[in-house]
Amino acid sequence: MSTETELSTPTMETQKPTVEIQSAVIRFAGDSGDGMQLTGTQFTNTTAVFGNDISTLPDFPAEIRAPAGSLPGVSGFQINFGSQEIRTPGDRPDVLVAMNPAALKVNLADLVEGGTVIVNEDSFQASNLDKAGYESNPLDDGSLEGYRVIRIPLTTLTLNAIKDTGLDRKQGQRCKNFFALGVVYWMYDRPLDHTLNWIQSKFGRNPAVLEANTAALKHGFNYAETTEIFTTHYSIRKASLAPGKYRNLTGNQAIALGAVTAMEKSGRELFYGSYPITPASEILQELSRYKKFGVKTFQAEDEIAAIGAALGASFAGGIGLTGTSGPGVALKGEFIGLAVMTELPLVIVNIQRGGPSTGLPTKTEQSDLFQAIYGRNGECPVPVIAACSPGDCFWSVLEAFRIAMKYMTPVMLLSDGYLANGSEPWRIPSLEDLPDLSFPNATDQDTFQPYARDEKTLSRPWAIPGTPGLEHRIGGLEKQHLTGNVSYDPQNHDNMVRLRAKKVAGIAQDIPPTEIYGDPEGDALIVGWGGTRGAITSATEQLRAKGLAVSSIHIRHINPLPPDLTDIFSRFKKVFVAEINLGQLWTYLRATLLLDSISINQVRGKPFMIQEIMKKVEEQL
Amino acid sequence: MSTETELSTPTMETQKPTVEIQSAVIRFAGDSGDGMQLTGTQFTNTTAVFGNDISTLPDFPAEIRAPAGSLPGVSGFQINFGSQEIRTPGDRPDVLVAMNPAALKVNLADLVEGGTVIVNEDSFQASNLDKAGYESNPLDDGSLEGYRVIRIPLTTLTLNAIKDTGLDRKQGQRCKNFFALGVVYWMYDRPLDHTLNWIQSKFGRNPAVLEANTAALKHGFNYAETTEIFTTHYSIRKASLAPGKYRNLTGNQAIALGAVTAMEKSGRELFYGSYPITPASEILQELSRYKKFGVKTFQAEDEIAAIGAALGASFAGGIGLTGTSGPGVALKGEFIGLAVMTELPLVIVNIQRGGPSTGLPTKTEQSDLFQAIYGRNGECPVPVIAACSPGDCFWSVLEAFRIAMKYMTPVMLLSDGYLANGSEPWRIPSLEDLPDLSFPNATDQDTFQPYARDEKTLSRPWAIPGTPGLEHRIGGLEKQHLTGNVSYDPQNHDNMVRLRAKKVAGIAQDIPPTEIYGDPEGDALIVGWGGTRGAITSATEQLRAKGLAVSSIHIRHINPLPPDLTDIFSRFKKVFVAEINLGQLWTYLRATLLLDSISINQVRGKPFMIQEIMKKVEEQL
Amino acid sequence: MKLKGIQMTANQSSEMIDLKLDRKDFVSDQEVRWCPGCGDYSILAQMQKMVPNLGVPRENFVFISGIGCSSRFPYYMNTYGFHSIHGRAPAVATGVKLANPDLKVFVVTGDGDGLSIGGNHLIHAIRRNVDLNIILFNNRIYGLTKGQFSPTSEMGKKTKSTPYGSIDNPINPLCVAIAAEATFVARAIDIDTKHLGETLERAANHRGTSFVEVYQNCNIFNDGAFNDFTERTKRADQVLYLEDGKPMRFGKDLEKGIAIQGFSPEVVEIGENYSIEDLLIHNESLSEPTLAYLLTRLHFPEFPVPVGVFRNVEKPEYSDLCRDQIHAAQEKEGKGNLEKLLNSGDTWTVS
Amino acid sequence: MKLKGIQMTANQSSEMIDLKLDRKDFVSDQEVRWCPGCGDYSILAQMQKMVPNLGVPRENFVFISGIGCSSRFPYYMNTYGFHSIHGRAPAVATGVKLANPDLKVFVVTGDGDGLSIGGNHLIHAIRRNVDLNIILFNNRIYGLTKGQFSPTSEMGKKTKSTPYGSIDNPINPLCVAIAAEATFVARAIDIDTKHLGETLERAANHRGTSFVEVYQNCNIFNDGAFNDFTERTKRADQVLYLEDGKPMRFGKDLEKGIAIQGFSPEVVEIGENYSIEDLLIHNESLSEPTLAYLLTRLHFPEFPVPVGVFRNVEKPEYSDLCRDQIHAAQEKEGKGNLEKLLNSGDTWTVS
Ligand SMILES: Cc1ncc(C[n+]2csc(CCOP(=O)(O)OP(=O)(O)O)c2C)c(N)n1
Ligand SMILES: Cc1ncc(C[n+]2csc(CCOP(=O)(O)OP(=O)(O)O)c2C)c(N)n1
Ligand code: SF4
Ligand code: SF4
Ligand SMILES: [Mg+2]
Ligand SMILES: [Mg+2]
Repeated sequence: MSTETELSTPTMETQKPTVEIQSAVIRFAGDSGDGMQLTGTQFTNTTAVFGNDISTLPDFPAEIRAPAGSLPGVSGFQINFGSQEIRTPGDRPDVLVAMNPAALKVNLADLVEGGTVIVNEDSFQASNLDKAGYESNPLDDGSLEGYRVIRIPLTTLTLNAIKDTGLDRKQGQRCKNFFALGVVYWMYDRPLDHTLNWIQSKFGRNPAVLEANTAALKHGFNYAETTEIFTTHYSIRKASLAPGKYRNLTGNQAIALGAVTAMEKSGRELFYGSYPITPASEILQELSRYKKFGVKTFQAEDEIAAIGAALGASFAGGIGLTGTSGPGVALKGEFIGLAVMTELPLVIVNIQRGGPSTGLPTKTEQSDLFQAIYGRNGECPVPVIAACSPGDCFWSVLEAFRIAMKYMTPVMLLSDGYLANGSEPWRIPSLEDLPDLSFPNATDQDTFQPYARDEKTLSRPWAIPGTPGLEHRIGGLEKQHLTGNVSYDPQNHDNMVRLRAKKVAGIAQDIPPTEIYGDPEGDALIVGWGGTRGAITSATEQLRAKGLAVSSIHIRHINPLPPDLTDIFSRFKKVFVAEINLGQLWTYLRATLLLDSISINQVRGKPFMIQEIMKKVEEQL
Repeated sequence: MSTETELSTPTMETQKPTVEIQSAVIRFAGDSGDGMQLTGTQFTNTTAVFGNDISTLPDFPAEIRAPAGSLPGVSGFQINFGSQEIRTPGDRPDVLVAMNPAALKVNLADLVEGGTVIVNEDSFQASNLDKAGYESNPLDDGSLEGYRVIRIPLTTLTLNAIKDTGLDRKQGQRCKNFFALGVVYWMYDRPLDHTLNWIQSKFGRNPAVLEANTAALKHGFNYAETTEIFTTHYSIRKASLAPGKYRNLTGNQAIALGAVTAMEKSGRELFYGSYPITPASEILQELSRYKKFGVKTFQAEDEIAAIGAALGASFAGGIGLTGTSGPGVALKGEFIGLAVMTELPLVIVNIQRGGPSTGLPTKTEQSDLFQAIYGRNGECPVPVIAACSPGDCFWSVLEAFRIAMKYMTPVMLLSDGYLANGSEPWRIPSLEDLPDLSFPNATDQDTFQPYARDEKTLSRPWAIPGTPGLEHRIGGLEKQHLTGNVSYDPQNHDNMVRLRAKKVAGIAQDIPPTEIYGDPEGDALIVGWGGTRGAITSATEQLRAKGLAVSSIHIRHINPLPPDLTDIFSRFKKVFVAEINLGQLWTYLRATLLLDSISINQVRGKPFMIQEIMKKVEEQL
Repeated sequence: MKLKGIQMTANQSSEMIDLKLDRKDFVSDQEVRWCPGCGDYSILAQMQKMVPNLGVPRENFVFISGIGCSSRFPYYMNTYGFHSIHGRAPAVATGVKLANPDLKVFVVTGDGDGLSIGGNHLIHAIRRNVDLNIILFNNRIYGLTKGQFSPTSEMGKKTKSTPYGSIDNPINPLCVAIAAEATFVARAIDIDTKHLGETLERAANHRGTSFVEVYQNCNIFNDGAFNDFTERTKRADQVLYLEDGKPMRFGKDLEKGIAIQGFSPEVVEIGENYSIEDLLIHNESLSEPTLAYLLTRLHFPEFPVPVGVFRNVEKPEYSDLCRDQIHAAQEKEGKGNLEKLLNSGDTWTVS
Repeated sequence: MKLKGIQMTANQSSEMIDLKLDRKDFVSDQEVRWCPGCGDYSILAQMQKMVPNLGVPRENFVFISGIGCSSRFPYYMNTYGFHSIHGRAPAVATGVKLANPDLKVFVVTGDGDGLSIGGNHLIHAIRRNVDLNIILFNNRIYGLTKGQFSPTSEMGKKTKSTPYGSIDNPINPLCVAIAAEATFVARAIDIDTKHLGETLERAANHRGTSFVEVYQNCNIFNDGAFNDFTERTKRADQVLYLEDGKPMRFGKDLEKGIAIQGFSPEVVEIGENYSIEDLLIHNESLSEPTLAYLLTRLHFPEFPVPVGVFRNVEKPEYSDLCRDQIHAAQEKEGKGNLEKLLNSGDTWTVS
């Protein structure tokens, strides 16, 4: 830590009273240039290490940097943290930190009634108000009545705090997010050391910036402690998470970790072919850092080449992985078909975002389910699974590889923008807890037939180039059963189409019984998939707390579906299917199980609010 | 006609007795180099002009030219013709013309019991038998017992017939298909003049070939008349088709004609962007001949560019059309999404073929229905319609353009390999019978808003570049209601997603009541879509003839579905859905209407046999 | 096939008319959303300033783009515009131009959009010589997706997706354009505004595909990528302004030049050993593009960076050829008659 | 980034060992299904004859293709093979090579497969210098889809899809390869079998992407496309066989040659006005490709058609770079440890 600073490190023993609460939701919002994602991440990590359960939701604009002060330029980061299980980033923030008028304008409506707004008073001058479309200053015109408004001249105070560091005004101003963070740390009784360490390691080579950020953070904390604005601060006990070692992970980080794990557990080299696209790019960026593991990453010229190279790598004996979002999957369909025909292991990750077309590229959505299940020419069955929380992305990618290798098939893994960027504490598994990944390795020259099948899994053998005596040719034309030669025989085609379908349907044998949250029977069952699990479970919990006979299940295996669903559905009077689209799982369940259910849906580029789900269910009970 | 020939043109008054029959099915089969497609087409046209109803099924190999004499090199052409309504190319041929052993081997199993085989005796020597995998000569080893076998030394006779024309043996041999055609013309009492005229116009500039083909045809006819092999020939009366002028059309020709018609009836220029692919290439080839109509055809660098250019043309005020088959559609998904977001009129034709992947490129299948309805990222509704006979392709493309322009939307039109290459007599409509195609043309500068909507259709206005004062920008990002500006507003997105869905759902208002073949209620309803109509209707007819209470309907509008389906289904005890895939419409009807029905399916790259459908229905009644 | 020469089109003849348009007529009502300091602003400004000079009515302009920071360009031009999908703008633009050859069609693309996912469409538009004005904003980075390397990024470059340095050999956009038989190829620099404006104008006046690479600074993810030669003080010594028919000279006092030895260009000082006569003379309109190709191979810092028009030749334009073919068919065969068409082929009547 | 020189790989060092493979070891059990007389047969025969010379064990060969008549090639080679999808073979091959750099990877493609739908993948594989041997069968037509024009078809060509003649300017595959920074570029003729075999062998021995265009007759849909210069009797006068370090001579008695005037090549007669010393000397390994580029511009019938190796230079190979980067990281940082990785970052323990 910088020795030049003369500030004393604040201790946790402050003078003001502390009120204990169970959880809180904070949203940091400001201009894209204000560093809100960084601020949010710092708060998250501090809170995670402190021991609370957390869930986060970053929310950033599609433009790199919209004009400063404009509404489209607002960037936000929400965190829900508490001493009990936290499953969503929170419906509505208790505290809104608004660095400028635009941030206030965009976010105020979400704040709980009576919530706290912390604003950077300095930024509420005419030009900014104008850019945000305010006709008068909301700090003065009474429009914030009903909220607790804390006006802090953040810019001025920050500039004061850093005046000895040698930074000029422009550079100095940039530290105001740390000042704000200091204030919020005080409010929630968080230690500063995690962030101080981070500043140290990040800016170690730039002493002036190091010192300035350190000073801003500490001054912020001290300002809150000293001034009269704040009377109490809040403490939130550590959460009672399952014992173990934890770290905080976003969904995309989890996918990268899971993929490296799959490589280590299968002994096959990981090849990641990808083309940058929001919100999947971080997977490429993460994996490209794991050179020492021997991970090969390939930034291809487009999504087609990305999956093509991954499939080539699988043919050559690696495990091919390709990640993208919906528009990228649109380009990969033809290659997925080839992977189905050639029966090679391949995992395709779709980090769903708002569609159709370019849609809302930085927002979350669950509207690529149809595409995942049905979006190819011909009878082209592909197993589909969906991750349900940031940390679960790790387990899902392992499961995807397990299926891909055991059944020799491409597998589609669905995540979404919310999971990808959101984070939660993740219990680090020990290596022994991880499944081994096995595959039907062809070795015997004498008996080898490229399209002979394992009796149980129906998978064909994987014969890897470089193996003497197993030379063979595959491709996209229909294959003759056993030999794998090209065959135009009508009956063979009919057989092969059914065999491929049967192989994928047979994966159901591996699916564990569906876990039911709540009682195994009742008045209503809420069904979900993907990133909505937290919201659905919380809604169920709260509905049950009201005395309603509601349970919920979350479907991870989408194709094939778990075999026990029909049985479960039959035990509930009504079934609700909640999802962020116009009812795609709902439709699919009708199609596959003839299930008559009620769709709960919204397509606003945002996760569900718990209240939304509750309301829809209550209306119909 | 050549004056040098000394043969007399055979007259229709032959000496042998004539037996009148109602219909017959003939299959011409030979090596790819034997000209079987040409032979079949000649027979078809002669028969069509003669006045029978007909239906044809060409069937050719995926290889350009597999090794001469090999099984994969066999090319076939089947025609069903009769004096009553003919709806399919026939389940099984009554007569098989086999030009070599391979053709016999591949096709014999399809022949009706007791059917006639006409073989080119000359080709049954060791080398050819070997290539076809015969261990002994089937003409001699008794394996053709149960058939009427007519052995003709076609090669020898043809060489005799053409010896005065100056052609050498190799060239001369090529005429043997005309000799065979002459024989079959005699058998079915057909006039030669249509084919003679054709030979004349085709080979007019090459007198030796002209004369040789003419001679071969006439000699064939005379041979049949003269020799003792044939005792009777058959006559089939003219069919009682609806009055009008007719021509014979394949499905792909019909699409081209329909597209030109759409252009003339809408007053908008037709732009066809495509990339060659089986079985859609003929549409490009046909349309490229219509320069004098002002049709613009663009052979793009790939399917993506093809649809991109078509969409660009639509933006610029033309009517964009793009055609391909399943693997091509796989590449067009992203652009279809853009068309949905920009709400421009565009028709995408998919001539379905055997899948998945490259699959069986020259065979027919109906397995791209899922892709058509669901195969895009995001909530991306696209109207889907399907043509149900070769001639209906004309009407379907008109309907597709009608919807595309009225509702400002991309439309997917499904055809298949069977419709594309098969043909039937088509009643030529008079211009007045054709619908006018209208569209919401933006003209008024003062009120123009790019995303304002017509109240009834919900379509936005088409503002065409070059129009002063209507300058505006569109694209793939979510649009603000009315203004069309980019909008990241959550609620606007939800609204727009629902508006687009509602617009497409609203097309149902235009769908006429579903026609029921048979009674409006009963024990069983067979439901079909696309190219299976003929087989389903015939099966229904024959089941009814057996006294079963079976009816059938055929769905042309697939998204949205006709509004009266649920009502119709409720009037039948059982509903069957027959299709050439693993049950895609069946699944879709479950999903949309919660319909519990029975799937009849096969995936053999071939149309249904009437018997197949009948058997499946009877089993369950 | 007979290829007709280039025709006077509606656009070209209207150049005579003063349409009284000026820069602000081309400023749309949309707020510009690039990062402050981004090189894109300057290109936009030059474009808005230049287009009124073309004598084309505003409603005949269409700007088409793919996806990327640069591809948001059409929103800011008060013309018809289409922000399409990633890499595919040349395809959309080809359709627009073929459907209505009277439109003045611009394509705005980036180094990722145009050379990575869209490389093939670019090449094919160029080889067909469709009358498009393609402006490729080359910032040697993926801006919109926040900083991955692009096909023009230097080997060894550390970016978000290559923390150990890129191992991909970069591609030279102008080489590719020339290999695709481009009829007009040029290069300009975002901050050299006057030259940029002139280059854009010359490109716009070329009938056929014109391809302009603009070095554009992305001050967020690849700041200063071109500073070594684009900074005002360095330009004279590090940039070679190509001028048709003129010897290739550069330097503050034009004291240096490019000479050639066999196929190897070299930088020479004019003075004792070399005179102006020894220098290469630029010739834009050589029918064979070898000289233009050679110029694209002058790499900084061994050579100054050539900017300006590398190649500018006349060849039949695609939408003209398409239209001509239709007219020729109509002249020869008569205009199409639908009734006749429907009734063509072998027909028979049932009564 | 440090780029290591080209390494001796398993393949290269095994060249010393005689694996006792011969032609028939590379003939698969699949019946060859091209039209009788198709030029593809000859290329297949030369390939089967050549590969045993490479000293590579049979199981290390992989043939990858797209879709087209030519793309059925892998079925006939008794090696590992992948008949992928249209245009995408270079992408698949790149994945194969990266996953296992010891494999000897061939890409077989056609003028449609490689230059139309697949043009971009081709360029990007070439610019990365992935060790692929790309053989492009150029028959100037789409064979498999029965006769539409291709990107190499001549302007004005009448085909099934252009009954009034094509209006598309053809593309020159070698120009495109060179523009994509190719390290090895060659051309051969299907029926000039000896030269074809030699060219394929040189290509196969190049580490990095080698790109060979083979003029291939499609006797069904474009018969005789190259007859004017490929027929045995015409070759001496109409074909220029490039030989490294040698003057460019041709003609029955080598009486003609190629000289250069400025940037314009010309055909000269050796004799009174010109001597052999005046002729251009071929040099495959110039680091700048301008000469190779110029040679690709020699068009028949003004010039003889150059065949042989146009360019052959050494540059770091992609899969080597990829492997080296991994090794360097492992040397510097130690091999990856999964347990450590999972436990990295900020962690805390709940007990
Ligand atoms: C099919 C598809 N793949 C990927 C993306 C993500 N994407 C958007 S822009 C872009 C690259 C932008 O780079 P460039 O073209 O150089 O433009 P710049 O932002 O630098 O101006 C990428 C990869 C996308 N929108 N669509
Ligand atoms: C996505 C897709 N589009 C189109 C096709 C149809 N197709 C197959 S091969 C081919 C072109 C073949 O031409 P070329 O590459 O020159 O090979 P050739 O047959 O001449 O050897 C086309 C268009 C396809 N198989 N897949
Ligand atoms: S990210 Fe770079 S290219 Fe994009 S707007 Fe910002 S400065 Fe410009
Ligand atoms: S169509 Fe042409 S290229 Fe294809 S196999 Fe036949 S001759 Fe060869
Ligand atoms: Mg860029
Ligand atoms: Mg070809």
